[in-house]
Amino acid sequence: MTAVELPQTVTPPAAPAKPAGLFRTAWTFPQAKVGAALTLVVVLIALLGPWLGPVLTGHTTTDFAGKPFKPDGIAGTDGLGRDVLTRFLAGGTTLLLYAVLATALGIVLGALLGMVAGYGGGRLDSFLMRGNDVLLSFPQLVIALLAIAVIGPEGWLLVLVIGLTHAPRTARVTRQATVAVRGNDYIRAAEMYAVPRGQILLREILPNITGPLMVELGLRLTYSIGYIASLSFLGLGIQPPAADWGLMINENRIALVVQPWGVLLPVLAIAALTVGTNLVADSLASAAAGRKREARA
Amino acid sequence: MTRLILRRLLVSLAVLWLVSLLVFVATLLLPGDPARAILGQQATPERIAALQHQLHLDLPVWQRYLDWLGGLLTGDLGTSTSTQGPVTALLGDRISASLALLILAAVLATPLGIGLGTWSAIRRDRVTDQVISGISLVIAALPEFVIGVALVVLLSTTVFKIFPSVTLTTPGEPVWSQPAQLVLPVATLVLVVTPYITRMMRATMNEVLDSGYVEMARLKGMPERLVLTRHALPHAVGPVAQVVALQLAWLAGGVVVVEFLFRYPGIGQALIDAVSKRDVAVVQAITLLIAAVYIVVNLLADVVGILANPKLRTEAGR
Amino acid sequence: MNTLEVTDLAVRTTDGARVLDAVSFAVAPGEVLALVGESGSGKTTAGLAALGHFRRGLVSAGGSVTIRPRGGDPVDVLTLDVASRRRLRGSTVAYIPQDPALSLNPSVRIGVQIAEVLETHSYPGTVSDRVAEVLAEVGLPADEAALRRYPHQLSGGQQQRVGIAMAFACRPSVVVLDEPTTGLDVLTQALVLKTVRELCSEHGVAALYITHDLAVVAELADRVAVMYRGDIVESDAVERLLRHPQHPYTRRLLDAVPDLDEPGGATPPAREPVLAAKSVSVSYGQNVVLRGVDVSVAAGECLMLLGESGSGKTTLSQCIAGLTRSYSGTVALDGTALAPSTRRRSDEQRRRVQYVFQSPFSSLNPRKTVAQSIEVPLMRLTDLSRAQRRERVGEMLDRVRLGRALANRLPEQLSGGERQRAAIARALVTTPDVLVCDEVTSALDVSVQATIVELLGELRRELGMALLFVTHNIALAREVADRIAVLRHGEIVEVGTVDDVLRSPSHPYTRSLLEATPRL
Amino acid sequence: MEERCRPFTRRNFLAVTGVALLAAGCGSTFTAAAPAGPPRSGGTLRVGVTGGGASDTLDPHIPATNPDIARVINLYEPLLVRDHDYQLEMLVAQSLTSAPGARTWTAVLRDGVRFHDGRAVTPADVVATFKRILDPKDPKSGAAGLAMVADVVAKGDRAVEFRLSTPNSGFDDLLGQYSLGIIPADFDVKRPIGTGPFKAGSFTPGLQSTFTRNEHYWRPGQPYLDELVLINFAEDDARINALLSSQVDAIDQVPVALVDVLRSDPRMRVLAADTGTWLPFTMRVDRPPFDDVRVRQALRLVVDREQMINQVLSGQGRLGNDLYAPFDPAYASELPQRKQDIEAAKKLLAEAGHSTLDIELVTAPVQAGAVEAAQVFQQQAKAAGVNVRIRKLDTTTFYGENYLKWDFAQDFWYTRNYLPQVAVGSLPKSPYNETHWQDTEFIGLVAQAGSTVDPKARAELLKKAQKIEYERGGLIIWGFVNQVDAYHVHVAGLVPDRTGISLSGYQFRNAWLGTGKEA
Repeated sequence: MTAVELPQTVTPPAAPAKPAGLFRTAWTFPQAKVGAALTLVVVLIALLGPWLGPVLTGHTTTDFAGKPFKPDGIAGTDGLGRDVLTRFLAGGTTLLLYAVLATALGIVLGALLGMVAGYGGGRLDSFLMRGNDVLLSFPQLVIALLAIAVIGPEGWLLVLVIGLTHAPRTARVTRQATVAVRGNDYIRAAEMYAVPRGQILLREILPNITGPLMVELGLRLTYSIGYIASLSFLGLGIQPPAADWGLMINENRIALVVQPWGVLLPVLAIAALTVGTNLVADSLASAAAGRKREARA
Repeated sequence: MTRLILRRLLVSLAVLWLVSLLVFVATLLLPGDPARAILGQQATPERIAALQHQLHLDLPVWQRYLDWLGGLLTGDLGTSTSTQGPVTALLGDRISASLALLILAAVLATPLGIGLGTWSAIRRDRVTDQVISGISLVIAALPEFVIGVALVVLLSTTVFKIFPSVTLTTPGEPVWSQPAQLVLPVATLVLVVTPYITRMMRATMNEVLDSGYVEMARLKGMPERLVLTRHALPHAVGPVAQVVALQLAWLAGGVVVVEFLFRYPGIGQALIDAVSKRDVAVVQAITLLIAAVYIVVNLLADVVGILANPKLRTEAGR
Repeated sequence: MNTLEVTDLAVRTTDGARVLDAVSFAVAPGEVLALVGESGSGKTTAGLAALGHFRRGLVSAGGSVTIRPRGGDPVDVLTLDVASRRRLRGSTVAYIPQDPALSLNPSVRIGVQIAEVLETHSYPGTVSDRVAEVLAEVGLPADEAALRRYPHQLSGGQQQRVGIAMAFACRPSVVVLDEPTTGLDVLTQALVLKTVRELCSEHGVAALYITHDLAVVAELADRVAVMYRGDIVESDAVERLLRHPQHPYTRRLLDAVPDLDEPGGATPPAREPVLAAKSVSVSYGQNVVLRGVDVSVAAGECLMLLGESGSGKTTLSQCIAGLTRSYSGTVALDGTALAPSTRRRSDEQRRRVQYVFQSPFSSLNPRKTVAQSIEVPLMRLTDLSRAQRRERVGEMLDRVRLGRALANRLPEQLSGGERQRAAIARALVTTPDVLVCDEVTSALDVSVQATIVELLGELRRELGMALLFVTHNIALAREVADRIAVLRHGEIVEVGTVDDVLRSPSHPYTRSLLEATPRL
Repeated sequence: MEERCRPFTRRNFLAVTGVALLAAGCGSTFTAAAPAGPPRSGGTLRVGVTGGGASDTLDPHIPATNPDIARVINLYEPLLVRDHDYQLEMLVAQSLTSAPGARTWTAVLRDGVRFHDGRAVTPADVVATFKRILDPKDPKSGAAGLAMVADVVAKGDRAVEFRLSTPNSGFDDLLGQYSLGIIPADFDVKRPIGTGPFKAGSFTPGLQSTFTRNEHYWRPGQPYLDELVLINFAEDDARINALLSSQVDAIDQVPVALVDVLRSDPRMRVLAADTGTWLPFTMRVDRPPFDDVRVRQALRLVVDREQMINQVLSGQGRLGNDLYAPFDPAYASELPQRKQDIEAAKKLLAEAGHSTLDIELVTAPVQAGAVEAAQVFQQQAKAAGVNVRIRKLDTTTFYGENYLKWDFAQDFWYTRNYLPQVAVGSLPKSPYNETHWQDTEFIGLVAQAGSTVDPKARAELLKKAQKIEYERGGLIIWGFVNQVDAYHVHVAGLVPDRTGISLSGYQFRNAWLGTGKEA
């Protein structure tokens, strides 16, 4: 039986070493561009705001610019007559910082927990997952309130509680992704070569679950921003007299009829930020799903 | 199948017990002595001792837990340090008020979400689908209070002045005696939950519509309407029930912010007051209540999931 | 007069890529036309076009599909509007799906799913009688209990028969069968083909049989049309096409089909077994998978481990490779027993026993280049320096005829065959003494299958390693193996040289397997 | 029917069905005419009142929170009271005359004044009233001010004689307090009976109380209203929104920063009045670091009073000079107006050994502007190196068991003349001495002033007493608040009131409802 030479199915042209990365594919989706733009604008405001504010308005966040709730000046004054625009420009930094820290804590802890449970399997898996169920039976906000009730509204507590309550949710997603990957033969091949478990986790499994992890990162960031801003809005997050978007909304909503800017500016900023990060997360999800469908075809 | 459901029930009970343990321990482990935190400036030694006694802080830990758990089961949720009265009195009709909000939101959001999701799945990749998906993607990202404030600005204080943005109840009368007050809180909750149900329904329906048996049904010449009702929809019930349950449970958390925003006299507002007054007994009770709602709703979703799946339904007692 | 006539059918994707290009074929009543082609040749798209159905992302770009139903005037399906196309489907033109498990609605009883077709096309007679009648025709029990069962309570073969019953319920004029037997084992496949054959000739139904397996075509079809990348390159009566293939592609396909009757190569002299498994048994909970299996392979020799799915052949191969947690009995390498789990074996033992997995799509880490994947065993099991390893990998790539150019490519950029070659390169880079191949060809197209089998043969002779070739396809016996061991429900029922087993099989199960395997 | 045009009583809403009607609103351009002509009787007036909490009470003699005061003024009537222009006006008493030497005062009861249950007021009831107020075991809030009353004796069927231990020419002023309502001898708090224009209806502490018209009221034709409803509001925005959404007809204490919010709505009327109401910061002179007079004086120098009035009251207020009772003729206006002086404050603090100072200021929304004042003070104190931590409580906790025990907190007082205010808040036995002020020289001066009849001599003594408080008192009084209330245009009969008590001194007997609102 000799194989007759036929026009060989030409192997695909030499594609670049790395195929379009997750981000490049995600970038092709329209919502990624919109999302990135929105997020960028708000992040710039949050980071540059504190220096830009006094330069632009000539007021600091605490001095008195005029009579309370007066719409004069660019964005008018708040309940104590402080300049709304300056406080708005300075109001994003802590929110952004706490959100990013909480997300990082949640993702790292969650990914580790998820991978160990997913790859470990058996008793370890069911033990971790049962523990997870207990943590998941609380809305994140309620656990945060419980902690604040006992310790009091502290900055570090916000980051810790929101971060820790992210972990079980991220763990569940990571575990699902890990279990899907663990079924592949290249994992069993690595086991056959007695590659240490730690290396299998980091070298073989982690690179293959970056898709779902990125999506999870985008989602957790969106939720972190939402929860921290909500806690400040409830008066239990960042405390007065600090300038913070969530707090400003609560302080100024009494004079909504006459001086809406104290509420509208922070509301628009938080909305833009959460929508922005969510759009980016969604485009990452479509990219990750897209790539996976391709691989399976 | 009944054994499957029984086992799921046991798991829920175990989780609920673990949750109660977690709530109790959380308040112990965390640093800071509640009595001193409450008394603050005026913490003279004898006042602390008196308050500690009142909060049973002087008993050994496990005994306090058993007392607390015992109280829980018999409906005595301990005494609130701020009102000196029993917690149950404080919660009383607030629970029915919050339940009313939850049920109204669920009754509106679920069919709306499922309808929009199915409609955009059927119209896949056409204008309606893109519009619905786009909007639900944007709204899903917004935190509850942003949506709430937007509604207040739109419908209550600035653009239109139609609905009250504050709930005022004459005591003794249920909240829904003045329905105009419920419109904005319920609208906010519906807007918070519907996007998730819509997106999940759309994803499930897309998956079902791409399935082999739907293609087979079409190739058998069945009209599209029959294909949808007999083959496609039954399969979407299981997963969607899960999401709807998850969202309703999530509502239990979201209600806290909405009640604060609209001054709605429910357990959410009571929780915020209790937290700002550091009234730990009330916080424990409400946290546990919300967690219980969370677990029960998840249990119901799983049961619906099992019933909707014929394989599990037919396996007697596996 | 032909019942189904497809002329110059053209189909392209929504963004313009060409899928089918001027495809023409015809089927007379009672005749079976086989549409043969490899995956991606567009045969399924052509088949579905007969029902006027185009999957998501495909759109018809010309040509006509005329159907002349029994006692009805001919009609071009592509010109019909949606409603009238729908009336045709299931009554005049029927479709039998490839994977019955996916196509039957798991939450609807089978009786109802069959009755649906009749009700939709307002069948004149009493529906329940016709349902019972057609079930009997396909050899399924038609009693009340059977009708009330759910798809998951039936075996693969039974589910496929329900599919066939659904198709023939309204006595269609044309039936399109889309590779109905791929998922089934050889015995069930033979029964299903016989049923389809009888029903078509009995009711004068024109059948369009889509498949990639030429052997099946010889058994079933009257005429054959060979499809290659969207075109029909050749179509003729079965006997003429099989004996005098005109088009080079057809010839290539025919050559790739393993031939059972051709005399094999010389059998090497019996030598000391390098690998011997003694009374190996494995059970998960109460179901026993392996019952005291004894098998051995000598250096340079290839033993084919033959068995249906569920016979325990993969479990046995994994015991040898050390991937199962625990088993009783021993696996000895040159006499010394190996620890059950690979982690407790020595590097040397791990180096000497290598394993190639079934699916090329999941055996290579998608995020590592081919070179990086092949280098892993070298790093773990040998102490070669980086440069030596790099050289060894390059050498191995040439050896499996992949070429060094593909070294830093990702698996996604390679075809199925190339990926399997890379996997083989990884297994052989440490020059093992024993190579275990678990169904390495079953996921590949017939033509690619041949190249892999040929490669393994060359490497075995050249490197002199022992080869344990695990498969369910007995036809490959002559191509690759010296001896065959037949495994059934965890027991070796027969062992012997290829000639002995193929010519005079001693065990009845082997005999039935041989008869059921279609031959050219 | 646009919900906003007319208030949404439950009955109207049930008559209206369907959301469409809700949406068909009439714009806010509806110009409502103020009711004119003779007062019409009938209708229910719903009033939103600030503060209040679980400790609310119907007891006539211990009103603390605003809702308590509003209830007491409408249920009970003292012998005499300060009217809208802060002049003394006879109520249950026809006349009050003092014998020469101001040691015995005789009050003649007005004819025709009857209790809610119809019984006429007798001298015995008056004696019983004062016996309850001065009860040594449970002294009521008015007791301290009437310490000099030795005996109250009924004289005939229409007169009552007050025999004082020491002569007091200002006794009529001391009797003119709203917390001295006349009650029947057999009074029981659970079934409150008084001579006020309204009878008690339902009462839920911390939430709401309702009252019905007293048909036996001695003033002809009054009160015009059938029913009065007082609703508690702890949060400012809830009160404002309740008015804007017409769930109440009038509210007291509009946060001055929101005056424009209400002026921008044509359906609303704003009622502003210069008053003697003041919102002091109270420092306990017996607790460190405030026990050092230099610290107290330093903190008094830290406050920028002009800025406080602008930022907290949006300009609606008058400068304070750490002294109360601005309308009292004996007010020590000659003392120099204290101004912010950060350097001097730092010097004093350094001398006292506190170059940097950490203190906790306890605040609560007891009165409009209270919490804002605390936040502005926090900001102003930073300049002097004083770090103020604000602990915001709700009104129930603020007035809970720790009220009057906070080291550094706030409080609110209505207009009073000097001596009655000292009696209630600056003497060791005063019921509300937040600063625990106990200065022997000060007490001596006040006692002496109390018994000097000659007004000029007494004024001299009071000025010396005020100088002591000015130099080492525990109160920081930065200003006097213009009382601002608001009500729907269809409410009539409310006039500005200088006593500082909102909504024309909570005297709803004059209020009536114009055409805009049906019963």
